[in-house]
Amino acid sequence: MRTLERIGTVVSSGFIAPEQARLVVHAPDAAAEVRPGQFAMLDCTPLPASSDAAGGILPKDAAQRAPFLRRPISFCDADRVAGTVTFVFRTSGTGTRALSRLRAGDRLSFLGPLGHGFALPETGTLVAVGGGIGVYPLLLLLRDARAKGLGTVAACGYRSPALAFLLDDFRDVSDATCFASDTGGLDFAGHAADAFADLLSRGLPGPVSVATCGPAPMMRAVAARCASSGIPCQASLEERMACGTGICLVCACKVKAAASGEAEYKRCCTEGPVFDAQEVAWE
Amino acid sequence: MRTLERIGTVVSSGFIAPEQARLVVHAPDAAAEVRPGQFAMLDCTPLPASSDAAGGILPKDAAQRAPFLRRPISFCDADRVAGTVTFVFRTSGTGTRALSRLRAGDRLSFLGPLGHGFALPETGTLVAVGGGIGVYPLLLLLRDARAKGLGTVAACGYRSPALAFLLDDFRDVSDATCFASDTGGLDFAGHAADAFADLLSRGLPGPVSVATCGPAPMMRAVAARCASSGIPCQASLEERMACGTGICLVCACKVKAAASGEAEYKRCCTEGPVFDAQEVAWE
Amino acid sequence: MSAPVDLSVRVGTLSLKNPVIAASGTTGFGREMADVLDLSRLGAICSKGVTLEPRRGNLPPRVAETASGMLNAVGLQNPGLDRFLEEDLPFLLGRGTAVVVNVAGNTAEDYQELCRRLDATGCDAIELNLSCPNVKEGCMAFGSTPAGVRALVRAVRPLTRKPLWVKLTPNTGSVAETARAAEAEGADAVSLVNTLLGMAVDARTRRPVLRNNTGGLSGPAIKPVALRMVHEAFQAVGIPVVGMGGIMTGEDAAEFLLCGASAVQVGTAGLVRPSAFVSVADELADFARETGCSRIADLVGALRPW
Amino acid sequence: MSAPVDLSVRVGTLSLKNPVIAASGTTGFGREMADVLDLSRLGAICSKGVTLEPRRGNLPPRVAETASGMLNAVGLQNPGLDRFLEEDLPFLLGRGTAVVVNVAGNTAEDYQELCRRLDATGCDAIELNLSCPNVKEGCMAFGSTPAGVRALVRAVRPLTRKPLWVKLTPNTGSVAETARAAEAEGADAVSLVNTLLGMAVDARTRRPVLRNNTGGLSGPAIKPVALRMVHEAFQAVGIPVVGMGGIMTGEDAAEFLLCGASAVQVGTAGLVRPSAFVSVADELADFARETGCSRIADLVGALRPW
Ligand SMILES: Cc1cc2nc3c(=O)[nH]c(=O)nc-3n(C[C@H](O)[C@H](O)[C@H](O)COP(=O)(O)OP(=O)(O)OC[C@H]3O[C@@H](n4cnc5c(N)ncnc54)[C@H](O)[C@@H]3O)c2cc1C
Ligand SMILES: Cc1cc2nc3c(=O)[nH]c(=O)nc-3n(C[C@H](O)[C@H](O)[C@H](O)COP(=O)(O)OP(=O)(O)OC[C@H]3O[C@@H](n4cnc5c(N)ncnc54)[C@H](O)[C@@H]3O)c2cc1C
Ligand SMILES: Cc1cc2nc3c(=O)[nH]c(=O)nc-3n(C[C@H](O)[C@H](O)[C@H](O)COP(=O)(O)O)c2cc1C
Ligand SMILES: Cc1cc2nc3c(=O)[nH]c(=O)nc-3n(C[C@H](O)[C@H](O)[C@H](O)COP(=O)(O)O)c2cc1C
Ligand code: FES
Ligand code: FES
Repeated sequence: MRTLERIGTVVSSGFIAPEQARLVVHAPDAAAEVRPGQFAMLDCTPLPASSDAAGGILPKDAAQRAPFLRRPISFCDADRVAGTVTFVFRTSGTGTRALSRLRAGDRLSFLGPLGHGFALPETGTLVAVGGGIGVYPLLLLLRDARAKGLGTVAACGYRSPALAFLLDDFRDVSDATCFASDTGGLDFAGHAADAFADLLSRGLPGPVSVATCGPAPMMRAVAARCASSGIPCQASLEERMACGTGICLVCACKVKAAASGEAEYKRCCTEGPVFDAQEVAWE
Repeated sequence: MRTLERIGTVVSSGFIAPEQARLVVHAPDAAAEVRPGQFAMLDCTPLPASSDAAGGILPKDAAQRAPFLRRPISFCDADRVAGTVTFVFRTSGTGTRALSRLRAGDRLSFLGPLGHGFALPETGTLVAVGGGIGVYPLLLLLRDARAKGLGTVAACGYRSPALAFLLDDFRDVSDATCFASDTGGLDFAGHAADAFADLLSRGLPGPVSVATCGPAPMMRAVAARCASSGIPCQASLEERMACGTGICLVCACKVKAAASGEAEYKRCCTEGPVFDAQEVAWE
Repeated sequence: MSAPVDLSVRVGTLSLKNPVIAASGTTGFGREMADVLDLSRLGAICSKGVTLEPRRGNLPPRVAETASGMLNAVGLQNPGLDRFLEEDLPFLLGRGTAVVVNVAGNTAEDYQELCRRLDATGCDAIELNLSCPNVKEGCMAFGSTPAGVRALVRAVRPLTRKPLWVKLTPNTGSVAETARAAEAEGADAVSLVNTLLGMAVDARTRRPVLRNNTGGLSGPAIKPVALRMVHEAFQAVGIPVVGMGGIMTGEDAAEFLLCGASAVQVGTAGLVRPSAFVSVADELADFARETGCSRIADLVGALRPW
Repeated sequence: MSAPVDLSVRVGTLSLKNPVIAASGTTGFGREMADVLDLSRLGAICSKGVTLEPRRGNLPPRVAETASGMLNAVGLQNPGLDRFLEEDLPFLLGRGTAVVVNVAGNTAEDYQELCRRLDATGCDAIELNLSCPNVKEGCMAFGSTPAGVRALVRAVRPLTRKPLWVKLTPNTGSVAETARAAEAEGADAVSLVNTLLGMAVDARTRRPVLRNNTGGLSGPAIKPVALRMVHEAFQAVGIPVVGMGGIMTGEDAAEFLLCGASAVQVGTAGLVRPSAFVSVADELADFARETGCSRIADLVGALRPW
């Protein structure tokens, strides 16, 4: 029997850029278990202090959840020694705003690690191509890839230099980085997909494989570039979720069935969020 | 135009007895304005820190109130110099439990002071008769009565000595006190109403007037004793509320119309909570 | 943040300075609110339900909190038409905002008498409450079937030239049909939703929390149902729709306008945040500004279903 | 805290070890849950709605969060009866708990075929879903009127000796009437409520959040409506009632039992707290112990209305 619900303790919290909040959470089991590309369903309802309730929100108060649903957030990083995991997220709505108000010492309930993450290739260079908040899951991916002895390259795209984040973290885990900005001012002016194409055309130690996460148009472009070069590409998709555990079927993603090539719905939360980019039925 | 909604800052919080929580809140305007017997409608939905929103909960998050309704809690005390008010309440349900989790520095939204409180007599001795959590509004009453030069007597009843609270506070503001406990062990074994009858029978400097708050049977007994002795008696009633401000009509209390003597509904929140005990249609 | 937004809307022939109306039963007769809010900032104020005779209302408890909402069972407590006309209506008419009078009765004759006498007053519209779930007779009994709505509206329509709004109940199989029934008999608008019939139970005492056993559910909990019904009614009829149910913010109000409401009512929100009765309009203006909408009326029915 | 509580209940002829059933559509076919929960601790498990043919379900987004609840528009995505019988039912039957199969169709013939074939299996009961709001044909169209319910139950009743539960929709004028219709045609139980038809709107894109425009509302938001309807159905019929809608805790479950439910289903709660599917039963036992109730079945219908 697997344990799904975990109660971690916030070690630190704060903003790393405007509207980009980071939570470091002590949760040793999750830190030990997590694979890159996996996510957690975070409970945004403040938990009472541990003196009130051992297991989480008091049963009596369970109907008072607000916001009601948990939020899917990728594991951005994990420190297996310290037993911590890191979530970074844009504070776009009620739930993420509530999460950003957590402070060191607060408790956080989450389900996870969940989902089918990135597969690490056996050898060669892993290129991670991320756009906007899509860069977050790629940090742990590159960290684990490097630990496995792979070459690591990060191509991250941001709206503007002021809205660029985790640059140093990515430098730490990558042999090479290329930071792109729509408005210029970083390594590359343009989108992450263009930066990636540029990197590719300049040659990388092979075999190359790609992992991408970000806006759909960007991922589609990356997938197309990979397909034309015969490079394996994994893409992390996003869909609205309720359970995150595969039971409610609300997180349908359109992918082509391996056998028939016909489009069918798979559950983003359990069959994904990471799919073979060639399988994805890009809209 | 009156201001109804106020945002105070919690100065201190804690439990004064099992399940009895106290909040001291910095709210100078309310402290200056409040009359004994008035109450506030406390918002139990945690407010974001002031950096997030000036006026209270973010408009965008307003639908995420949990628990939904405010809770009516009497002003137990006020320090007009320090600009603080004190609420003491039993943590009986979701809302009061949430309130008891507030910590120094947290912000608290409340409506108030609300309601028609106790009238202070011009002269003589004011006897406050309270039972259980009904003692809370009587502290400020006795404090103000003494400040006005009245004689002050407190008769407070509790379930047991272990569940007795604010004894020293009541001693501070009273010429004489009589603490009763159902199980004995305090000044008097029995109910507050009996302790009151006992006090009366031993004679008090007149003219005597009475204010009572607590379980209905106790208040009815006190009212009956007063009626038979021709002593004016005010009673503070309790009813479930939504608005606390007189607009929704859910807080109906049965009282006899002054003119006809016929029972009619009055709003506990605005025409009460304090009524002439002889008007109340005790069930 | 510069260009002013035109907040005015029309509900049929009635012009409102903004689309936010204080809902019936959650604003009394305006007196308490006038102390703490500038009522002239409201698009309109809708009175507590008025009946011919004074009513004492139901036994307490009359309220139960629920998840993101509340149940009420006030039971139409009100001073009766005579005192309303004498004391309350004059006060309301002097507040610088449009006045809608919400009326309820046990019989068609009650409604007729109410409309006949209100026709002679300065009120701006009459809202027929065919949907109060908290009284034994009349009201929701009329409103829950198309035939009931038809009969009632037919009975009162000839008696007043005031704009006649028919307030529909959500406790019905098809709000499109009851809305059409109202339209067919000459209603000037339909307003919806009234409260959903619900119950709260105290498991320890094994008693319903409300002395009336059941009550009407309002607040954010019902917003999804209300939005759906407003959209259904909007698609079903040509007369204006006044939408409500769980509006807490300006953006909530915008959602109702998009679904086809020409104006909205705010009820329960004002019980927990007295400022909500006006802040919803302010937030709506902010929302319009942020989204580049200069006339709020342009939002009405602008939803693009998939 | 000592005396053990007898949690067993009966729904007609079917005995359950405890009254907590995992609701249809919120438990898949048990496989994912079996990984993280001991399913044998459930009173029963109710399958996701099964149709004759495989269904892909609706386009995403299929979920919208609402105040204290959620809208879903899954649209009966399922592998179809054949694969269900081959792969899923055998798995469910081996889990040490009673198995209720929830079925849905476009036509009476679909339901007939489903019941005929399920009659030959080891399932413990069949739940006729006459209330799914998220598909264009069938389903709620049958369930929203007494005549529709009557016709459908009459069509399938002769085809199976399995206990037949009829799942009723709350999107109707009178659930007492649809419940009576089910009873009159020989249903063994009615279960209610399914989701309330609702809508969520993204005011910025001016689009419904759900690609299906509307969806079904579930969760604590609907509990007051569900409790009221369960109580209405309980008063209207003699067959057992299975109650659900917004149950998050053992005390919530007790409220439904008091209103007349012989057993309860837990749906949405399990999506946000996977442990809810079993913790509700644990909390119910605690509640019984605290309140001096030694047989949970004694709670059924024990509400004392005012
Ligand atoms: C597998 C996965 C991993 C993710 N990882 C990250 C991450 O590491 N960092 C990050 O910033 N964001 C991430 N997201 C997006 C994140 O889940 C949403 O931004 C977040 O749920 C929005 O919640 P809210 O309360 O701010 O917004 P609200 O608007 O209040 O949300 C309302 C509802 O819509 C859902 N929702 C809204 N936007 C999205 C979205 N873009 N994707 C999925 N559901 C949404 C919410 O979960 C909630 O149920 C991830 C999404 C998925 C599916
Ligand atoms: C004028 C007035 C002054 C009060 N002053 C105090 C005080 O100083 N100290 C104190 O301990 N208690 C006081 N009470 C009682 C207090 O309001 C309730 O104990 C409290 O509302 C319970 O909320 P909850 O969240 O704990 O319970 P829940 O059970 O979660 O409450 C559910 C709903 O029922 C209402 N409710 C439940 N019990 C009561 C009750 N006894 N009276 C009114 N509403 C109730 C709640 O307000 C809420 O709307 C006062 C009540 C009134 C009317
Ligand atoms: C306490 C209370 C009293 C109400 N009284 C009336 C009434 O007298 N007449 C009426 O038509 N509606 C009445 N309503 C219904 C509201 O006008 C409104 O239709 C409903 O509450 C939904 O809107 P909301 O969620 O914004 O409150 C009442 C609602 C509440 C909460
Ligand atoms: C995601 C989801 C899918 C559902 N699918 C079905 C279904 O296939 N068949 C059915 O009868 N009910 C279905 N339901 C309704 C539930 O079984 C239940 O009746 C409803 O959600 C109310 O209970 P709850 O508030 O505990 O969830 C579904 C509900 C949800 C949330
Ligand atoms: S979110 Fe429930 S199945 Fe994916
Ligand atoms: S609580 Fe609304 S009138 Fe008293």
